[in-house]
Amino acid sequence: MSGNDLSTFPDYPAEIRAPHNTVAGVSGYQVHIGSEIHTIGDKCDVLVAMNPASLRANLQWVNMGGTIIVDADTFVERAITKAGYESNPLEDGSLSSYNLIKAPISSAAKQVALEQGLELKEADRTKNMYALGMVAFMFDRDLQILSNQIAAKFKKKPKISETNIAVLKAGYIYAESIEAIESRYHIPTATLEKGKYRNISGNIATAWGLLAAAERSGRPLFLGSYPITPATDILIELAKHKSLNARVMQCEDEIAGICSSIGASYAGSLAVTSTSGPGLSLKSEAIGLAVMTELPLVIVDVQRGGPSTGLPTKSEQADLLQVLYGRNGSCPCIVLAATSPNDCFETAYMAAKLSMEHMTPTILMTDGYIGQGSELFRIPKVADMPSITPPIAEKNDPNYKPYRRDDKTLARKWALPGTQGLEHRVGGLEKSDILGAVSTDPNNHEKMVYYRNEKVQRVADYIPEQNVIGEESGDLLVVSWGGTKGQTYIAVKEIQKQGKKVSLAHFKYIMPLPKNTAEIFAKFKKILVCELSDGQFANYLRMVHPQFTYRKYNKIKGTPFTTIELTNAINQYLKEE
Amino acid sequence: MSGNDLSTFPDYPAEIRAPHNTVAGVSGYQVHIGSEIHTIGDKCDVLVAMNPASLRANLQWVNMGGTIIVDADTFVERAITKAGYESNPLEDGSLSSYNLIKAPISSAAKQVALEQGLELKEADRTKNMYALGMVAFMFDRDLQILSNQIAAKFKKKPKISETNIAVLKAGYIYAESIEAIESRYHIPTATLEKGKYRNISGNIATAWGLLAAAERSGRPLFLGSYPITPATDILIELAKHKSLNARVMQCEDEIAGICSSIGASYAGSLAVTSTSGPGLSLKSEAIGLAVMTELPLVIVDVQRGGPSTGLPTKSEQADLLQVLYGRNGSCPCIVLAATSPNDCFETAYMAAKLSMEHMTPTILMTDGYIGQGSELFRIPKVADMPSITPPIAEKNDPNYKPYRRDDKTLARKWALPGTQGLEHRVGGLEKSDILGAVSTDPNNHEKMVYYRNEKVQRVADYIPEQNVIGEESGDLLVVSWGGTKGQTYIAVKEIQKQGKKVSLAHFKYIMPLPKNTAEIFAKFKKILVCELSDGQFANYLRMVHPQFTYRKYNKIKGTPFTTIELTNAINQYLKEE
Amino acid sequence: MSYDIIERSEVPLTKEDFASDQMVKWCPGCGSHAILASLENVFPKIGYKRENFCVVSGIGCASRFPYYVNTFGFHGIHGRATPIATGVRVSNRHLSVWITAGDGDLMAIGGNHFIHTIRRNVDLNIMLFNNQIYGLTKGQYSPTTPFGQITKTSPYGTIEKPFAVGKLVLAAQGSFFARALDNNPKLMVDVMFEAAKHDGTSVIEILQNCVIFNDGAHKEIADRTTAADKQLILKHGEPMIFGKDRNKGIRLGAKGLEVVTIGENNITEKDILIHDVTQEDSGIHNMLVDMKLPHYPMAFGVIRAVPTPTYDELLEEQIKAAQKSSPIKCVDDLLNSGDTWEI
Amino acid sequence: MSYDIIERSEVPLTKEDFASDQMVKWCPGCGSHAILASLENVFPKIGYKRENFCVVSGIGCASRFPYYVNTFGFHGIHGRATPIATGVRVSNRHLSVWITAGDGDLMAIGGNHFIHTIRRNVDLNIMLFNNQIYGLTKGQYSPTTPFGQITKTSPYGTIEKPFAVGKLVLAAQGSFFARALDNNPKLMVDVMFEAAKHDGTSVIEILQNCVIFNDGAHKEIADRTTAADKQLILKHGEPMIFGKDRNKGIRLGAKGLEVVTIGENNITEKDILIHDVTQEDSGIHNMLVDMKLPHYPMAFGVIRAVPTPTYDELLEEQIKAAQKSSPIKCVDDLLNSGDTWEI
Ligand SMILES: Cc1ncc(C[n+]2csc(CCOP(=O)(O)OP(=O)(O)O)c2C)c(N)n1
Ligand SMILES: Cc1ncc(C[n+]2csc(CCOP(=O)(O)OP(=O)(O)O)c2C)c(N)n1
Ligand code: SF4
Ligand code: SF4
Ligand SMILES: [Mg+2]
Ligand SMILES: [Mg+2]
Repeated sequence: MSGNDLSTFPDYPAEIRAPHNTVAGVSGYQVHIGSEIHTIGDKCDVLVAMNPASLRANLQWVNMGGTIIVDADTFVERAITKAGYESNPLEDGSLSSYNLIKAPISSAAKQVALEQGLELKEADRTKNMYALGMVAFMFDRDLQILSNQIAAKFKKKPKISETNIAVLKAGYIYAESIEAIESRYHIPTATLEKGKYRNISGNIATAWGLLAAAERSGRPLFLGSYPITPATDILIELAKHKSLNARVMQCEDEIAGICSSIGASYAGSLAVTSTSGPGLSLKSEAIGLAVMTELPLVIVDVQRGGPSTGLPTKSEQADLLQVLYGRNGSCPCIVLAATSPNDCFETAYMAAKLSMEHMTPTILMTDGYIGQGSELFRIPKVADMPSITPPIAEKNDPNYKPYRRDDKTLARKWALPGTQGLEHRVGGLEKSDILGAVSTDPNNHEKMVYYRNEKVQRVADYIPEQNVIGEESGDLLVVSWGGTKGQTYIAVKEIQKQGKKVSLAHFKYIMPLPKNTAEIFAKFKKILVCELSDGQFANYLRMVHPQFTYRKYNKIKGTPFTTIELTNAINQYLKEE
Repeated sequence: MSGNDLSTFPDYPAEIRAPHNTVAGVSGYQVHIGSEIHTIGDKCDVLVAMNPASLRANLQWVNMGGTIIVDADTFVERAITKAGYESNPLEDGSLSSYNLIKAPISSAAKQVALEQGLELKEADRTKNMYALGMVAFMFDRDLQILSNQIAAKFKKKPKISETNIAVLKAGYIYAESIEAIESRYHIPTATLEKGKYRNISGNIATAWGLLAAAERSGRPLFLGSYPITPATDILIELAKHKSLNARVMQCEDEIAGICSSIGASYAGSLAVTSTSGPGLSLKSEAIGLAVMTELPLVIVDVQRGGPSTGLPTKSEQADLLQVLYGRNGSCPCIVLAATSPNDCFETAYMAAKLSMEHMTPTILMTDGYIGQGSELFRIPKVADMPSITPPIAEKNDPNYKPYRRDDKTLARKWALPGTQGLEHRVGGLEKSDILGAVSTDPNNHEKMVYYRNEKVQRVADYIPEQNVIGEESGDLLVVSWGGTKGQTYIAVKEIQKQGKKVSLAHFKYIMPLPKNTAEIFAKFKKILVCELSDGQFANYLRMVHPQFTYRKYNKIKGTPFTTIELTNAINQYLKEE
Repeated sequence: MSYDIIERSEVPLTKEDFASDQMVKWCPGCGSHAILASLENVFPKIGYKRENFCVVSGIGCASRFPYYVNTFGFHGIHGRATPIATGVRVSNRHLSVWITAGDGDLMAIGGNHFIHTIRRNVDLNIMLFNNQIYGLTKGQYSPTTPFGQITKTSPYGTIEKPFAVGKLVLAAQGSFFARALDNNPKLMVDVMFEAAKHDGTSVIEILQNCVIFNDGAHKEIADRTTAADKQLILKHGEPMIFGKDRNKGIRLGAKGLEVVTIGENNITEKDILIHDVTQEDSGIHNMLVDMKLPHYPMAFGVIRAVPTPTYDELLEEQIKAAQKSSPIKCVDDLLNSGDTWEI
Repeated sequence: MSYDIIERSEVPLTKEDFASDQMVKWCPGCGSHAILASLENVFPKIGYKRENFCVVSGIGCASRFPYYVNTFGFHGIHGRATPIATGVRVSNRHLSVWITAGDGDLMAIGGNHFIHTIRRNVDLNIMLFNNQIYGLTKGQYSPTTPFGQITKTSPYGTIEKPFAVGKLVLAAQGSFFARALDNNPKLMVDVMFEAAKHDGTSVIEILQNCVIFNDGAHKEIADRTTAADKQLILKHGEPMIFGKDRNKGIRLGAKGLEVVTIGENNITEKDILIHDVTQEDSGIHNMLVDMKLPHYPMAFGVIRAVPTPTYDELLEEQIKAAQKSSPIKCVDDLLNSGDTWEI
């Protein structure tokens, strides 16, 4: 926010503005500030609890000895019992091992706001600013930067802006003045690569990565989508960018979302459809159509807790096998998984690039955790990004045949309607090699199944090799993928500090796997696959590289790994005979 | 047909009554008659070709020296060239290595029919009977049985019936009288278990197995479905049986098909939905709902060639991974795969039994090959089938809680709307253990994911152990599953005759696998997994029993294995170091 | 009559019998609270045993409803309330099946099931909470959002004409359509009761206010101070009169419906159209659902209720007939039917 | 006008230019052959370059169409022709996009996309082959199969009221609806040409005969010997006159449309309703699509064609406006917008 690398993740329940003061209605916000951030903090050092319910729900996340700031105004009897407390936790000594700060947040904020001339209703809303002011003081933040951000946000409402800034300052000052604060955090200015930075959430980064790919490839962006938590923000963001020629349709359902995208792809757009797990299920049949017609298409799956409606606001990695195999027949797609909020930008860009250049639908996996969480993002220049050159067929090309393939990539050509001399037909029935006529010939079918699979496998020649964090060989390799990178990274670093021969291979290219995968695996005695699912990536590895033994470490609680969980799991497997 | 064990499979192209005389429009019918039949013959001994196109398309399937009966009337120039022949194959000697019979089938049949007083249009349609008569003679069939069958089929149309029988006889007599027939096949009466038999196709057997399970469990049958090749016959068959209280809805789409079934299941029906691969894709999201609500539901997938619309009239086993994993989140179902047309009856019955008794959706896999093919079926008595006792909650049960589970099976109770004192709510959001309230609690989620998986795993205690055909240990175990049993059985028998230590484990219970699976695998030096897909069952085995090495033998041409293909593959792997 | 085949409670039930122990999680001020209260009042009035009610929903704010009613409840998946409810009803005709779902649920993703359910006339009662927005997912436009409205996903205004619920219901051969308002509990109770009594798919469009994401969408019509002039509350067999002085009425003119003033231009009550919910030809019902401000008042109450055989009833009849006439009485009969032989 | 923005061929094209080399696989005698012939006649008449046509379909017999036309073609999946075509058109407004699909494809599995596409008024031409049956899958009932008909899946007769295509189109805010018959090529060519000229979703319901699975479904209406009395061929601006003696007409009476005889009861041509395809209020169009034998003739030709902004055009306008006014001209602008800082 104000100059430090930061990583945040909103953890809120499924209810919207649920009744105040109940544990179910709590919206917590964890903030972790430091110089090399790979995850939200497992446990936090400071908790701001705006009411008893919030305190109750989040207390488990505070480190022993950490600081708890509460809005004391809200600790009235009704709210306390409604939150499920038998007695007032601010009074009964149950928080004695914490640094407890009882602040009159609501009343103080309201007073300031009313003085600034706000209506009572609006005044009530400023209390978060008061708390933020207090935290800013504690973390040595620059009030000016924060004030500028507020001013920018409320550009069109100067009064609101001024008032919020005033309240922010009041909180800051209050925190400074009270003696209750015994420990103040001094965080050194982060040591980051030089450059221009901004804060970005994973969903926005995904949207922007796609826009960049559209611009770079010269293909207009088309998004056909249907709202669903936690993917909706991609739709909302892209709908804003009409000036960049983003054609965004909110469709009647997920199926129309993907089918309109397939039509758009056929017509020459960089076509995208975004959703979460249940929506991906609905798109399964149409993904098959895109595979069969060999058209580019980016399908974004922002995973959430499942199965079924599941835990819409929690995060999980349990869509992997659906993403890889959830279609009838042999139906391969390229699959990529972004590793952090800011990595969504690059991964979305690469998904679009690979999809267009290899004429194959590509599934981009993120999750609610990284999609809605945010992170510092070093702003790239579009011109510096890798070029994108889709194999577009030329007007009146005498050699054009719908299923003639490039020797290297096996991609067929993209022949855009409206181009003279390229009239042709595609569809979901099996097609004859080269000519693309409907065919039920057994040998042709086998050949086409082979081509579709091999085309995806050859993408391995166009993606980076897998890297290893730590030594290239050792006793144990931690394997993880997608949105857990921050957590597994920290845990492995911690284990390495203990002098153990443990390295990390964190995967982002899922289908195909990087070419050197087996080579890496071969150099470790043990492989521990850590994921937020019932072991789907490990199962996938067993299919593709069955020669290795994979131990699974799974968590399926809708919440991220904690460092302790991971280090325990690693140590335990290390110890085993 | 007339007393012999038989196995047939119609192999027809996607076109309906496509223009005559083109290779694409051919409808072939292979018949294989013998005493222990496990598959349609790879190659046949007799081909009946009603026109040049049919001859051209099917010639490849005739054994050298086999007999070819052609309708000589149809070999006119236009038809010959349209079929793609350069010259008349009946004249140019290209068929000299076959026993060629040129019969005036159309004209002879027409003459008889007209004499019997049929209209010209109807008379034309009798020619198949003429050919059948010829074949009946060649195979020593009893004309009387055939005649009775015709009479039964055209019960309401005595004239048609009489005429067809007359034409049949004419063909029989013609075959007998001409000298061209040099070899006649004498097939010994099949040695089958004593009992009452009928002929049955896999789709009809599936429908009847479900009806039997409904009757035995006391739960009315509900089918919500949407037509799709090759599954439509199940819908058509069940729609006939209103007298058995089968409530069948042809819905507006596959999603309505499964969702109405879920509603029906909630209300207490034995609910079923039937489809093929693309339709199963559309049902994915709703299968998740059935898993989450822990309701019984039988989902029938009659597989066809994929991906996408693919090869609708060809058969494949490439839906397996979709069936197992094609849903968001960790979303397990029980999975069974029928092994032959007549086995569809028992497997459908077991699918319904397990689904109801374990309160878990169950996917029954068959395929176009066994669904549309037919086989002799020994008629069982419903009273002799295993009992089905769904865990229905009792009126006013004070202990009833929606997610309270049976200790052994982990099944929750089926509490039917309309039952006093059992008011409760279910849904797709994660539910709290026992109480069934909406819950986002991380530990509860993990527990429920565990329960849903474990409930399916425990089904292994209620299914038969896997059997091995051949010695219990040896050099190589052939592993196959579902509709290929006939083919792998014959191939393994043949290899065994050669004195090789090869056995077969053909799987019908897929999820969970039988308890003794690993034990069986451990006793063989090599395991060869043969399937009509890109190796999906082998991949699944790698996930579940990664300690073994599985060699894949895959065919993905839309056609069944041939014995030669299989024996070659087995021998080759046997030979390898 | 389907209304008669469901078992009635011996003791009269009260609103409290239908209140569930679940915490109601709608926003304070949300129109849904009043709809819930009305339903809790209607259920005892209908008189069935509590266990004979079944409430089915999809996903959305409106679809949380089943948790709040103490009967059998099924919280489905997005858009699929209608087929799920159809399965329930076709399986068991002794249940009174209610659907509560939003405009997005029933008309966006669920639009196809909606029109097909109506066409089949399955005996269900559908309460469509029309707040003209996606509430649960926080403010995207829905198929009933007015043209041009700015929402989270239409920052430049929507470019789609909205569906008119009633027109679609009538075009899909609907046998029952009513309209109600979340701020008029009496009207809600009345139309819900009529829906319960109607055999077939009864659709009630309830104009519901989403205070958070689309506050005031129905304000112009719903405002109590001007309601008398802007709302025409229809009653079967009664003239279509409205206005705070009860002197305005609807007449059928050469070009369709006209608003006239009784006492002016020689117009008397006799000129006013008498509402007939049972008219099979949907011509006038279509015009009634189409009436919009400012030229017309908006029509409320039961607009159409035409006796029509229901799908579940026709199916039951076919089953009974087949059971009588078919020689196949059990599965053993079936297995042994047709060609068989002994070996 | 969207009709004008698509590039025209410099040399006049002929029917042959649009004939593909694929073998036509419909049954001999199927009504689809004539529809294909008509389209091959219309395309040159419209005058666009061959490569600017795009034919999209779902799955079904009707959906084989794209293979038989020598343009760009997309044979989709069952029910999804409309969204696929929407994506094509919204991506590239310089294409003339045609959909050919069956009653099952467009109204069963594809029903929701159908009504939403119409509501949005995307500029597409939809040819709905209504044979009242599922042809490709061999004879199951469809959403347009008449009540009570026995089919493979309704051995006891269907128990569902069929959809009336036109009513659904109008209820979904349709801007264009026409009806044609597979045995009247001239009429087909005429309405296809009008559909091409209309900006927006043009729906043509073509009564098509499936000789194999539903032969004669439209016989009563289609029979040429009695057609003059049973078909009312509508023409914009002309009186609604029909009958072999051209003396029957349609009048708007107190209770809706009436069939009258010119020359009887003092009725003259002046009493006959003049057809106005552009009437925004759908009242009369609704009555016209509703006319059924035996009381009425069935209406054919263009029934409705109301100029209405299209979705793709409105989107294009919003894009152009944003491109003018927004400071964000490229992705670099976007990346650097808002709060950023140097480190
Ligand atoms: C398959 C699927 N797609 C999308 C969603 C996300 N979703 C949940 S509710 C909803 C729409 C809610 O709007 P509406 O139906 O009008 O109900 P309201 O909340 O306004 O009552 C959406 C898009 C989902 N849960 N499942
Ligand atoms: C997802 C899916 N469901 C079902 C089918 C099977 N299917 C193909 S076409 C069709 C209906 C055909 O009827 P219609 O749309 O009226 O076209 P027609 O053949 O009559 O021209 C069906 C049910 C399919 N191909 N895909
Ligand atoms: S978001 Fe709107 S519809 Fe949903 S509960 Fe809140 S006010 Fe009601
Ligand atoms: S089955 Fe019917 S619709 Fe299909 S091609 Fe044959 S006649 Fe035409
Ligand atoms: Mg809504
Ligand atoms: Mg049809």
